[in-house]
Parts: sequence; C-alpha cells; structure tokens
Amino acid sequence: MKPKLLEIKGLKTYFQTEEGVVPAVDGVDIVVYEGETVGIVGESGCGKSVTSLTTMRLTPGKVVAGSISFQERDLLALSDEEMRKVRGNEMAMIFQEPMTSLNPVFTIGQQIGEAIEIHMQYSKQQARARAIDMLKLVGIPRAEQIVDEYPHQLSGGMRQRVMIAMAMSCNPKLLIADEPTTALDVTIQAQILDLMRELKEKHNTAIMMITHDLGVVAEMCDRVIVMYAGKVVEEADVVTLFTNPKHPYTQGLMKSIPRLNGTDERLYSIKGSVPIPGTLRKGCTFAPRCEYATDICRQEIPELNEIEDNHSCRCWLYEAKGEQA
Amino acid sequence: MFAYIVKRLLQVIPTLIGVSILTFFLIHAVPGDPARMIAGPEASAEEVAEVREHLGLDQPLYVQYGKYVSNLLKGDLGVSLRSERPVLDEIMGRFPSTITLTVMAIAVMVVIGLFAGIFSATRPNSLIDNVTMMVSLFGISLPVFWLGLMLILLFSYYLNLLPSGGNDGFSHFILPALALGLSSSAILARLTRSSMLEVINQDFVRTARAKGVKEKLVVYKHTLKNALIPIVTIIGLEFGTLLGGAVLTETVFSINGLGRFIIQSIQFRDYPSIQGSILFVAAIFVIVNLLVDLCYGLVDPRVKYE
Amino acid sequence: GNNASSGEQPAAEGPKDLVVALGSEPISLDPQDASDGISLHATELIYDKLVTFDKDMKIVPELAKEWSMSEDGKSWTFTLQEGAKFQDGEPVNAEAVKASFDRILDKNNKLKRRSLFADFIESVSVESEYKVSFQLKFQYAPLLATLAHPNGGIHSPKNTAEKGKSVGKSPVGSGPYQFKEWISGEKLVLEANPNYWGEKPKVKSITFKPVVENAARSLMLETGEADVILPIPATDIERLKSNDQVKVELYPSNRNLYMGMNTQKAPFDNVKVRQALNYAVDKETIVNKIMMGNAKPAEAAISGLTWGYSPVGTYPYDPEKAKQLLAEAGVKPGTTIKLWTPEGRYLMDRQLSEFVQANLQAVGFNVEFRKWEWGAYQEAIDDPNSGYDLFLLSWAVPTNDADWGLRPNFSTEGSNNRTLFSNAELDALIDQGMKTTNEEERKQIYAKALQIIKDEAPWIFLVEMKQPIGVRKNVEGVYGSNTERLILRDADKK
Amino acid sequence: MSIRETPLVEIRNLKKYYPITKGLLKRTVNHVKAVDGLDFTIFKGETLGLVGESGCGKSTTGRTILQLLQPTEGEVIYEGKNLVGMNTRELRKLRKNMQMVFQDPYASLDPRLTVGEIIAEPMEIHRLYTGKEKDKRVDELLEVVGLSSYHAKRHPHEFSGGQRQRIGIARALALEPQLIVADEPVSALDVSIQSQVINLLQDLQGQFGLTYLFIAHDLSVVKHISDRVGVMYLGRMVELADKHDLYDRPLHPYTQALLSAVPVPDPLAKRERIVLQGDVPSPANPPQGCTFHPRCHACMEICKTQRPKWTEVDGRYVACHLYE
Amino acid sequence: MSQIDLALQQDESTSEHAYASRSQWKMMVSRFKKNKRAMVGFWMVVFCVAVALLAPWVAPYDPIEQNMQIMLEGPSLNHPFGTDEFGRDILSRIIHGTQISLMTGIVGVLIAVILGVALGTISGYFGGLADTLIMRIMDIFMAFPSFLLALAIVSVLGPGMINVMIAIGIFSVPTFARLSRSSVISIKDKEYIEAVKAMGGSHLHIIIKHVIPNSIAPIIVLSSMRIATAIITAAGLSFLGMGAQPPTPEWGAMLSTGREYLRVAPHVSTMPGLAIMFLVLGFNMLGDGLRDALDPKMKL
Ligand SMILES: Nc1ncnc2c1ncn2[C@@H]1O[C@H](COP(=O)(O)OP(=O)(O)OP(=O)(O)O)[C@@H](O)[C@H]1O
Ligand SMILES: Nc1ncnc2c1ncn2[C@@H]1O[C@H](COP(=O)(O)OP(=O)(O)OP(=O)(O)O)[C@@H](O)[C@H]1O
Ligand SMILES: [Mg+2]
Ligand SMILES: [Mg+2]
Repeated sequence: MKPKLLEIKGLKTYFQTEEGVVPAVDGVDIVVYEGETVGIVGESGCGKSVTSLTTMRLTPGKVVAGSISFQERDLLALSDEEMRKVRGNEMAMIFQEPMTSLNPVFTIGQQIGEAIEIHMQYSKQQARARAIDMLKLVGIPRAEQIVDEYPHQLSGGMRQRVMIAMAMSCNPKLLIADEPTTALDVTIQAQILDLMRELKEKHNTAIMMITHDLGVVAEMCDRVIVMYAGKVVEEADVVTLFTNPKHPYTQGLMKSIPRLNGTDERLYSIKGSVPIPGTLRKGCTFAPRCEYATDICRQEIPELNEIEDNHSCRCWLYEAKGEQA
Repeated sequence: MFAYIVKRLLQVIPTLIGVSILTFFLIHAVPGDPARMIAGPEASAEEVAEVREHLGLDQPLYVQYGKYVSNLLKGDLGVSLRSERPVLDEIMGRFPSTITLTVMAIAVMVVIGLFAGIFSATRPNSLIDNVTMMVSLFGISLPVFWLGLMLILLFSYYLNLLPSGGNDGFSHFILPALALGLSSSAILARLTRSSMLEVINQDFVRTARAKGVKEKLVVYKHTLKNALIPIVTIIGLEFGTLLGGAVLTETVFSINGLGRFIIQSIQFRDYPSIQGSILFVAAIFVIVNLLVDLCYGLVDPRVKYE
Repeated sequence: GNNASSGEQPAAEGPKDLVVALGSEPISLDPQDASDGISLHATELIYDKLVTFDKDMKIVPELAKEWSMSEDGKSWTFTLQEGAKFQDGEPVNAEAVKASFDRILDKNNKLKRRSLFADFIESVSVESEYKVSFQLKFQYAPLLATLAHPNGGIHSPKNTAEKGKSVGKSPVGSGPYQFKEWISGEKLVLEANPNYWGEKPKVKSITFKPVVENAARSLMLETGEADVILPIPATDIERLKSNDQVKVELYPSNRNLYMGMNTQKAPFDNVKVRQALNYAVDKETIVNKIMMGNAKPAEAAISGLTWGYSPVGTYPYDPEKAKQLLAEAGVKPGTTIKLWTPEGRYLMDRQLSEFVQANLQAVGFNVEFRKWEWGAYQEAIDDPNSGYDLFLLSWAVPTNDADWGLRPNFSTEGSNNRTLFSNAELDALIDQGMKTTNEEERKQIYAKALQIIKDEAPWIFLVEMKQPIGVRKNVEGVYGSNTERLILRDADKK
Repeated sequence: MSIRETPLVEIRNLKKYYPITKGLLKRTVNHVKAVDGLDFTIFKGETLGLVGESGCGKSTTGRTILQLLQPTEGEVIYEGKNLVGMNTRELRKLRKNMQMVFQDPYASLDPRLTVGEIIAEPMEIHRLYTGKEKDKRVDELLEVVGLSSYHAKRHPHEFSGGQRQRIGIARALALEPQLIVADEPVSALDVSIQSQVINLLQDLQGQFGLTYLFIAHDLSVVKHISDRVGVMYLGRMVELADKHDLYDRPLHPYTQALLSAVPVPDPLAKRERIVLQGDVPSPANPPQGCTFHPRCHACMEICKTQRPKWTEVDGRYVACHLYE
Repeated sequence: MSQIDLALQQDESTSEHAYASRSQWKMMVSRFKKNKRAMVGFWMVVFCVAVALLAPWVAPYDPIEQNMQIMLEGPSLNHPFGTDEFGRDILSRIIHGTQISLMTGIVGVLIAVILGVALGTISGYFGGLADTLIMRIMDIFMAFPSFLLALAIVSVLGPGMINVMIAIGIFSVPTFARLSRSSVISIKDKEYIEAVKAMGGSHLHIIIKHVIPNSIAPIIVLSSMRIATAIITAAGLSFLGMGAQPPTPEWGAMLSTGREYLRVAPHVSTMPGLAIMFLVLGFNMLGDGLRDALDPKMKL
C-alpha cells in the first residue's frame, strides 16, 4: 500500500450564523494515499466544499474538532505563515466556478506566475516562462499570447485549464478539485477530465475529487467517499461502491439516476429532501428519508464502521459485521 | 484604449447639449423680464422693447437657443448683468478658489475615507469596525455648513489656529476643505468597506489565498484593485457633491469662489451669470466623470472591450 | 509715518496694504452713478471734489483753492489748484470740471445722482484755464455742501469719454488713491497715486473686502486680517472694546434707518394705516436690544446731526392704537404684506426687520419676509412694483443739509422717492427750503416739512444710527464722518 | 406508435436573432443567431427532448415557440394556426394551451406571493374560476403535484427546490394545457430530488395526456423521459430521431461525440471516447458551412462551405453531409 | 391520483421542520429588530415624527413670539436650549422645525419616488426607445451636482419651502428612476415574470402585480436614505436664504441666522445643527437597517 499523504480524522467545522450553529462538516474521516484519486460525492450542502476548504485552512468556519495531517504534519497546528507556504505549493486547489475563480484585473500570466514566484523563488521573467510552459502543458493553444490576456477574454473551458495550470505550477503532491467540471459542458468536461488524468499520471499527484456526478466519480476515481449531511456515510473503492453499495442513501442514489444505457422503467426516488444543516434532529441524519429506518435510527447516530475490507459504512443495518440489508 | 476614449468623449456631447438646453430653458422659465432688469427701473416701455430687441429676446426661443449655443462654442457665455464683465471672466476669476477647495476636499475624502474603509473591511464586525462605521454614519448625517461653523468655532474662535475665511492662501482652505471633505469621506469609507468586503468574499480571492499569497497582498493587491471600481465611481460622483457643497462652504467661509458667485448671481437675478456658471460647473462635472470612466480602463481590463 | 519709531521705513514705500472689511461691496465706482454708501467710501479716495468737509464738518478747499459768489448768489466761481493731475495724466482744469458736471447734468446719461445737482445748476462754464463758474437756477443755500458730497467727485474727461457708463468699473479721478483691481465679491484694490498733488498717501494700497458675515468681520479685525472693519456687529462691540489690539469707535452718523412703504398702493395709501404701522413698532426695544444701545430712536425723518433738523417726535409704541387705526382703515387682521430687507448692509438690519415683522404680526398683519444681499436688494427695490410692501432702507445726508435729506426722498419727483409719496404742500416747502438763504427761515420751513412728513408717515421711522468702526491699534488717521463716510485719506499703518 | 400521428405544433424555419448593438445610437452591428432555422414537429402526447451544449439555443427555441420571444422568421403552427404575428388578444387565449416549467425553482416563483396565489394567478388572468371554486382548484392542483392544501398559504421560500419545482408544475397545469415546455426542469435539483420530479412529470403526462417539449443538457435524463430527441448545435438542429435510434445509433458526428463524452456511472464500463477539440464557437459569428466542421472528426471539404440540408434518413432527421 | 408517486407526500415531516413557517415579511421584521443600529434609528425617527405631530402641545413656548428681554440667553432650566436673538425659545423652535424638516424630506422624496418609479419602471420594463430617451434625460439631470440643481430650481421657482420640496423632488428623480430601472431590469427577466407572460398576463398586470412589488424594497431603502439627504439639502437651501423665510423655525435658517452670534451665543446655531444631525442620523440608520433587513447585498 502507498504511503498516506493526507489523513483527516474526526473533522468538525461549524458555522456561527444568524439562525444558529450550522454543523456543515460534522465528523469526517478521509485518507488520501499518494498518487491516488479519491472521489467525494454527496448532495448539495452536504459539506464537501467545507471539508476541502478546511483542509486548505481557508474556511471561514470554525474547526471544532478533528485533525488534518498532511505528509505527517498537523496542518491545524501550523502557523499562518507556515500554512501559507504549504498552500499552492505542496497542496493546491481548483474550484468549481472557473468564471469567478480568476481575478478579473490581472493577466493570466500574472496569476499563474504569482504562485511560482512565491513558492519557487523565481524571478518575474522566469515565472512568466514557466507560466507559458504550464499553459502549454494544459493544452492551451497560443500560450504566448494567452499569457498576457485577461480572464474575461477566455472561454469557460480555457479558464478551467488556466486554473489547473495554476494549481499544478508548483508540482503539488495533492490537488483538491472541488467540482472542477460542474460548470462545464459535457464535451468540455471530457477534455478537462482527460487532462487531469494525464497530469496525474505524469506527476504522480494525488487528487481529492469533489463532485456530485457519479459518472465523473466512476471514470476518475480509485476510491470514493459518500457524504450525507456533514458526515461520511460510506467509503469504498470505486468498483465495490458501484457494484455493492451498502448505505441506503448510496443505494438510493445509484438507483435514482437515469442512465444512458438504462431502461425506460420508473426511476427510483428517495423520498423527502436533503435536510438543511442545523435543523437536524437526533439520530441518523438519513433516517427521515430511509426506507429501512427503525427506532434506533431515529434515536442514535451510527458509527462509521468497516464492514468489509476497505469498505466502511455508517448505518445501523451493518452494526453486526457482514450482515446485509 | 484610444478608441474607447474617443467613444466616451463622443458620448459626452449629447449630455452636454442636454445640459445646455436644460439650463437655457430653466433660466428662461424664470418669471421676470431680463430686458426690464437691464433697461433699469426708470426705463420706458419703448426703452425696454429696445433692449429686448437688442438682446434678441423678442425672437423665438429656439432661435435664441441657437444663438446661445453658437456663442457658447465661441467661449462666450454672455455678459454679467451685475458686473458688466464677460461671464467667463467672472467664472475664471473664481474658479481657482473653488477648484482648490474641491481638490483639497477630495484629498481629505480619499485619504480619510479610503484608509478608514480598508481598515474597517479588514476587521469586519470588530469593535473598531463598528466604531468606524458609526462615526461615518455621523459624518454622513452632518450638514456641511454646520460642520463648517463648528470648525470655525473651534479652530478659529476658541483655539485661534486657523483663519475662518477668505481665500488668500493655503491655510485659508484647510478648514473649508475639512468641512467639505469629511462627510464625503464618511461616504467613501462606507463604500470602500462594503466593496472591499464584497470582493474579499469572492472566489478569486480564495484562489489567491489557495496559492499561498501573503495576506497583505491578498488585501491590497487582489482585493483592493477589484474594489476600486465602485470606489473610483463614488469619487467621481462625490466630486459633484463637493462642487455643490462648495456653494455652502464658500458661504460659510467667505470664500469668493464659483459657488458664492452663483448665489450672488441668483440673488441678483443675474441670469447670464447663473446660466453660465451652472453650465460651467455641470461641464466640469461631466468631464470629471468622463475621466473617472477612463480610469476604469486602467483599473478594470474588461471595460475597454465592452 | 507720524510717530517715527526707530527702524521704520517711509510708509509710502513700505509694502503696506490697508485691508478694510465692509459688510458688502461697492456697486459702482462712478461717484455720479453711485447712490450707496459703500461705493462712496471708495470713490472718496479715488476722486477729489472742488471742496470737502473737514473732520468737524466744516467746508474746506480741495481742488478749488478759493471761490466767490455773485451778488445775486446765482453765480459761483471756483479757482482751481494748479498742477493737479488725474491719475491718467490729464490735467485737472476748468475744462475738466465743466466736462464732469456736464456729464451728470445730461439727462441722457441717466446717472443716478443727477438730481443732486440738476435741480439747481443751470450751467457750468469755463472762465479761464483754472477758473470755472456755476450758474444756478436760483440762489441755493447748500451749494458748497452739495459740492462737498462725494458725488461731486471730478472725473477725468478722457476716461469718461472713453468708457462711458462703464467708468464705474474703471474709474479715473485725481484723488490720492487710484484704481488697481476689482475682483467682484472678493476685493477692490486701490493703490497710492504716486503723482498726487496734495499730501502723499501714507499706505501703498487700500484693499476693500466684502465680508457679509458679521462674525467673520470681527474675527478678521481680531486676527489682524483686516485693519479696519465697518460695521462692527452690535453683539461684538463690547467684546472688541476689551481687546487691546483694537480700537472701537462709535462715530455719530446722520443716517436714519426707516422702513418705507409704497404709499400709492392699498392699504398704504391710507394715512391711518401708515400711522398704525408707526405705532406698532417698538423703537425703544430696537435701540436697546437689537442695536444694543448703538442708536437712538429717530425723532424726525432726518438725523439730529443734519443741518435743518428739528425734533418732531417719534410715534410712541402703542399696538392698541395701531390696531384701532387699522380697524378704522378697514384693514382686516391677517392681511398679508411683504417685507423685504437687506442683510449685512446696516448694523443688525436683518434682525431689525425680523423684529418689525413680529411687531406687525402682533397688530394683525401676516408678514411675508424676504431677505436679500445688498447688491441684489438695491436692484430689487428700485422698482416699486417688484412686489414688496415694506422695505428697510436708510438715508444718510452726505451734504449734511436738510435739503438733501428731504428732497430726494419726499418730493414727488425725488430721485429716491421709492415710497411714491406725493404731497403738494411738502413739495412746496422743500422747494422753498432749497431756494431760501436765510438760515432761520430755512429752519422754519424744514420744521414744518418734517412735521408733515411725520404726520403723513410714508415711512416707519426707526432709528438714528451710529457708525461703529473697528480699527487695529497700529492704524491711524481713520475716522467716520457725520455723513457716514469712512475717511481713509489720511490712513496710516504702522 | 399512435402518438406520432397527430401533430400538435409544427415549427417551420424558425429563427431568432438577437441584435448586437453598439454605440449610443444602438446601431445593430451583428446578430447572435441563437436559433437559426429549425424545422420539426411536436406530436400530440409525445415528449420531445431537446439537448445541446450551453448557449446552443435550446431555451430560445422553447420561448420562441411559446411566443414569449418574437421569432425573427418562421412559423409556429399550433393546431393549424400560425402563432407568429397573431394579434395579442387571440394569442392570449391560446396561451392557456401552452405552458412552461422553468429551470430555476428559485427564480420562477414570485417570492412575494403565497403558493396559493401563484397557482391561482393563471386562473384569475383567464377568469376561469372564482371564489371558493378557485380555492378548491388550487387545493386539487397541489394534491396533483404531491403537496397539500395547507401549503397554499405559505411563501415559496419556505419550500425546498424540489417542492418549488412542483409548485411551478402545478401552476403550469392550472390552465389545463396541452403542451408544456419544460426548460431544464431538473438541472438545478439535487440528484436524489431530480428523480422525484422526473417521475412526477411522467405521471402527469399519463394522467392528463400532456405533450412535453423537454429541454435539458443532461443526455441521460433526456433519454429517460423522451420519446424522440433533437440535438442542437449552435442554433441549429443537427439530428432528430426516436430516442432509441438516436442513443443506440447516432448519425451525426456531433451526436456521437456528445454521447461518448457523457461520463457513465459504471467504473467497469470501458468505452471508446471521442474527445472534441476546442469550444463551441460564438453564435455571433458561427463558422461557414456546417457550423460543427471545425470540431468534427469526419470533416470534409464540402462541410467548410455548404450548410448541410435537414434530411430524412430512415424515418429520422439529420443535417450532415455524410448522409446527403 | 393513484399514479402519483406516493413517496412524494411523505416529505412533510422534513419540510415542516426545515422550513419554519415564517413569512418573508416577518423574517425581515425580525432581522430588522435584531439590528441594534437600525432599531435605534427607527426609534429616533419615530421620536421625531411624534415630536412633529405633537409640536403644538409639547413645545413649551410659541416658536415665533419674540421676547427681547431674554434674547440670546444660554441654556437654562426655563429654556433648555437657550433663546435666540429675539428671545424666542430655541427648543420650541426646534420642535416646530421638526414638522417642517420632516415634511420637506418626506414630501420631496415622495415626489421623487412617484415620478422616479414611474419613469424607471417604464424605462426598465419596456426598454427600447422609451428607455433610451428617459435615461438620457436622467443623465442630463445627473450631470448637475445635485445641490446645484436644487439651487437652480429654487432660484427659478423662488424661495419658499414648497419650492424647496419641488426642487428636492426633481433632483432626486434620476436617482430613483435609475434604481427602479435597474431593479426592474433584474426582475423583468426573472422566470416568474416569464411565467406570467406565458399564462397570458398583460403588461399592466405584470407591472402592477409583480414588477413593482418586487422592485420596491430597494426603493424603500433608498427613500429613507434620501429623506436624510433631502433634509440636509433643504436645510442647506434655507441656510443660503433660498428656503424658509423668517420667522419660520426652519432648522437651516435658524442655523444660518445663528451664525452671527456664533461667538457670543454658540448655542443659537449649535442646537439646530444638532437637531438636523439627529433626524438625519435617524433616517440614515433606519435606511441602513432596512437595507440589511431587506437585502444586505443591495448597493446603496
Ligand atoms: N460561510 C458559511 N457560513 C455559513 N454556512 C456555510 C458557510 N459555508 C458553507 N456553509 C454551510 O455549510 C453547509 C455545507 O456547505 P458546502 O459548501 O460544503 O456544501 P457542498 O457539499 O460543497 O455543496 P455544493 O454541492 O452545493 O457545492 C451548507 O449547508 C452551507 O449552507
Ligand atoms: N436576450 C438575449 N440577447 C442576446 N443574446 C441572447 C439573449 N438570450 C440568449 N442569447 C444568446 O443566444 C444564444 C442561445 O441562448 P439560449 O439561452 O437559448 O441557450 P441555451 O441552449 O438555453 O443555453 P443554456 O444551456 O445555457 O441554458 C446564446 O449564445 C445566448 O448568449
Ligand atoms: Mg461545494
Ligand atoms: Mg437555457
């Protein structure tokens, strides 16, 4: 087994809002091994982005519990200055919205070059040269010109490539990609996913891939983590998860998506809707929507247990190992 | 960029024409007969008619307007009824005081407002932020003329530090510029704060942080430059407020500027002077806003390509 | 300098600028066309007259060395100083004097002060280069006093020929100070005339600044920004008196403050209404509270300092009587009248008007109030039909003679008759007074006239003013004359 | 299939150009050819899916058919009557028969009205029901879409995205329309909610015999719900066919690429993927000839100059020189 | 019914809990109430309104009756704010002045709101030529510094409070027109408007029932802030002698006349200045709070 690159344990990130405390991330454990791609799926608002931002220590929320160790260093214990040196260097991130994630008033070259200047101590000219190289690497045509252009002059796909170029410019060990293709069309998405795969192979970068698209997960990831309402509910390698999902939520999710190669029969649907964080009652967060919910589900929160090798699930149904729904 | 400048310049023309039409008709809507005023109280009806004819006031309005504009293009704003000097001369004689006052007030506004705004925005909801914003609310609520009086009371009467009026030198402009600039600086502070806060929560700022950019640079490079657009706009607009406020400030501080000239002209019913000076101020304001628009091009690369 | 202290430069060469802060600015520097006191403060310096008043109001020579009167008193001959020059280099001679007077006598020139002279001067003729004679229409007692009026300043004929009406903006006379620049609303600068024929001016320049705000004016005096201020606001007089940098003088003035009304217009065409207004106003309080003692109630239409004065008495403050008279005249309570006032021209003018407003409200009028800046005000009240019913104004008598105190204001054809008052008997008396030479007889005539004026009440008679002038301690030779001129000719600044 | 027999709406040569204006005088310097000549028929009772990438003109098509946008050219024939150029009065009456369901469940309901008012509004406009009857009808509609009558008094912001979408559907049903244009009705919804709405739409179609024009960019969803599917590219329809034909045997190179680009939620499925180069060009200056040719793997010389015809091939339509 | 997925109906339990049944209005009120600054502003305004309404009863003295015996007296028990140059009680004058200032502010802004919203709505909703025309005209008005525009208008109309209100109304029209235009534009393309169009709603129906109610929030916020500006502007015009004429107890005019006594009796001009500030501050704080409650992202 490859060495652990990132290990998040029992992470809780809460927000103080007008309506009260919002436990956006409420007990998340994630391990990322070197060079692998881990997918995090879950519905809108389940805490995927907050988890990734907390890892970068960029969340405005408050980490109330847990630890994040990256290359054996406790990120939560670093000083701001030390953390700044990790960011963009060993650990980089790309965001969902390529339209808004680039600063409109600086040129592409300035923005890519910035990280290079900071972390690699390059001069302006050197940084620019490297920026051009990076643009070429991510398949941007006319890189020498594009480098002096502004984000608004580029299309969405190009901008996302720029974001990737920026993230990859200091050869990070870990790339956190928060829904990198959600805003893009399928044909462009295919381009970007190809690019990411390619880069990963080339640089042996581990990727933490956040998405709600099970298709993307299936194509890109080695391992998958399913989140629901701030918690990890299931974790398994990609094939196991798709062929043998355990948690009722994961099962429902799998059944409810229409498939290109599927039949015309009615879709399965999980009743009810995703709870708003902070309004949860006690018990399993999925219990109100769960077909199999029993009294214990409504009373107590189950643990995330390893029910098979490398396959964990947070559900009362599997409290006794091996038992199945 | 050049094409953009030309385009913007061309866009100003209709506005200026509109402005000239508006002032022209505004003044002509005034009750009272300018001919009568010029001819003097003892003049007979024939004499008044003579003056009217001489001034072309018997012609239809559009003809008068045409003449007015053609004179305007020659730089001729007419002759003051009061001083019998060309209005343009009267204006140019006073404009330096007004522009000195306004520019100093802008300086006050920018220095205080920008600083306070950034200061607040970088510590949102802290005690200091709340105090700054409360103070700026007070600032906005202060009438300029009252603030001026209070400054006189304090600095001229009680402390005897600065002159209370006149326009013979820099020191004479300090109090008026403070009075004029302070409430605008409060507005600027609030706007700077809110636009900084708005920008600071945007995705690209997060991107900058994710790159490992130093916090100082995040604020002053990535955030401020983006927040600058509304800030520059408000500076342009506040220039108008300051020009308007100059009327009051000049009165309070006995500065012989354009504002006071306008007041005097109004009190004197010196129509050519009112018309000329208001047009002049409006033109200055339009030009300043044009310059502000051009500044966008420097601040925001997206503007040029619109 | 007079009091030579060591190390001091000769004054005229020193960089000395005497700053004079006034309540408003001159209207015109053409003495023949200026009817406001402020303008005359300045023209007094630019122009010489044939004769002038000295500090004690005695008539003394100025451009005229000597003069003589014909037997019948209808022809006067003046012998001029030789060698006097106008500021543009033209000689001051009989031709120039004639040209100057011909200018004002010519009706077509429409000069504001024409009636001051035209009523009695028949013609002016040149006797020889330095001898000029005046032919009068009748024997005119106050002739010399009238010629001593600043309006009698002699123009450079070249300048009037060239500039016509705009002489008021670029004046040329033969006085000790000449025009330098005038930035409207900011300052009027006169500089010493290096070629002055008489005693050389002592300061290099005199700058008049209009400072409307009373408080600002006082402050300027205190800080030394101004060397002379006029008027001192009543509220500041006491305080300034205790300032050892400053001299405060209250010069007597022959200015009477009044509130005029359009006597041709209802309800003011009714003498009862006019009297009622006089009863309604509390002059004592005005004097004591508003003027803070710097005035006294007017006991006639002219001041006690003016020759020909006799105290005909004030209307007592009697609102009940006023109401009764109004009722008799059929004026309904609540009748709206418009009161206009200048602000900053006279001591406490606006306050006084507001007080009068309250007095009139108290007897049942609804008084609409409007205040003006002086310049605009003058124009506004020039036309009796421009909308006012009552206006605050004052009259000082620069000739210091009852004739000019009454004729312009009360004779039907009077140049300043804004009240449109017309009374045949009074017209006759004024005419008579002008033509009578016997002093005793004249006094009688004016006593009668003043009585008629009081009874007919075309004015609300208010107060006799004093002229509070503030001067820095280091300034000398500044005083206010009875005719309410600020005399700066001998001003010197240490 | 019988549903193919009666046309409900026929669209002929439909074009919608948005002017690009410049300068103070708003001179039109160019056009965005958002929809550039569409010909197709929607049959009674069917679901016609419309897919394509962002900006290809799907929404514009839907809105132009409903006359919410004035077409630049072309005809929309509804039951024999051309809607284009019809006077406002007549059109307003016909509007009862055609309704729309929107993409954004947050923006499509007036936040100031209660749910009851929202659903009642179309009835008020057409003066269909009044008073008690109207309230009863609102309750009925709420139940039809799976909500309860007590929801009527609430405001939209009190509902989740999926519930709001159902309110929007209830409103569309209020006038008992024949045609519903659904513009990406599930794109904004969470995966687990999406299927609820899809199922609802399908159920209602069965219940009320509705005809759908179903717009989406998610090919799997379109496939699931539609009978026939049209593929758009840059303002033009490139292919239209029965969904099985289309998905199993796409003719147009673009359709092929599109289908191959969709990530399949099956880690074991290994597929040959056609990755298209470049981005979708701007509809303001589309490429000459076949608008797809710069990205096409099967591009021929003719494609660069000539616009392919909309031709019928084996009962399906395609616009490609390969099949002419 | 049977065909409907029954599962759909079972989500009440969650929705019930998740979306508390509070109306939007109530939510705004509670957000407003939580904002301390806003509440202070609100009560300041309420206080002033009450003072204005009750002026004849709460003012201890007649505001225009002169009593020269007690002129220019400093604050005392009898006259908490002192007396002015005519011995009038400054407190009473300020109390009566509240009426004038409030009236001027409110009426002036009302004029602007009515004209501005009408023009802005037409402009934003219909677009095209009407839009271009209206907005160009507004641009022309905006080309004048607003105080100067007000001054020019008053100089044409003549001094007096009614004319001041008109002037304030006119010079604020462009601001309201622009704001309501921009919010109408942001609303008119909302899908719910399109939905109404699709169901056959007329333009008038859409404007009255949907566009105006939804675009009014920023207008309300702007109004309250604009009332503050209007009050200051009116006071400024009076200060220059273009507004209220004596003996009207208008704050700006009081301040203006008081400055002659700045030295000997600073309270004469200080008090009305504080009054202006109090009322204006109240409206500004209220406006701020309203903005935060109605739409914190609003750029005002
Ligand atoms: N700054 C914040 N303040 C308060 N609550 C927040 C904040 N950021 C996130 N949250 C809340 O935390 C929860 C998790 O948000 P997060 O962005 O991680 O979701 P997500 O899984 O990334 O969803 P999506 O798929 O929509 O991106 C949400 O309910 C959100 O409302
Ligand atoms: N009002 C408008 N003015 C100008 N251009 C417009 C307008 N509306 C749409 N367009 C342009 O027309 C083209 C088609 O737009 P449309 O909204 O129909 O696309 P779409 O296929 O629905 O895209 P999406 O999937 O993003 O909703 C786009 O290029 C768009 O920019
Ligand atoms: Mg997210
Ligand atoms: Mg669309």
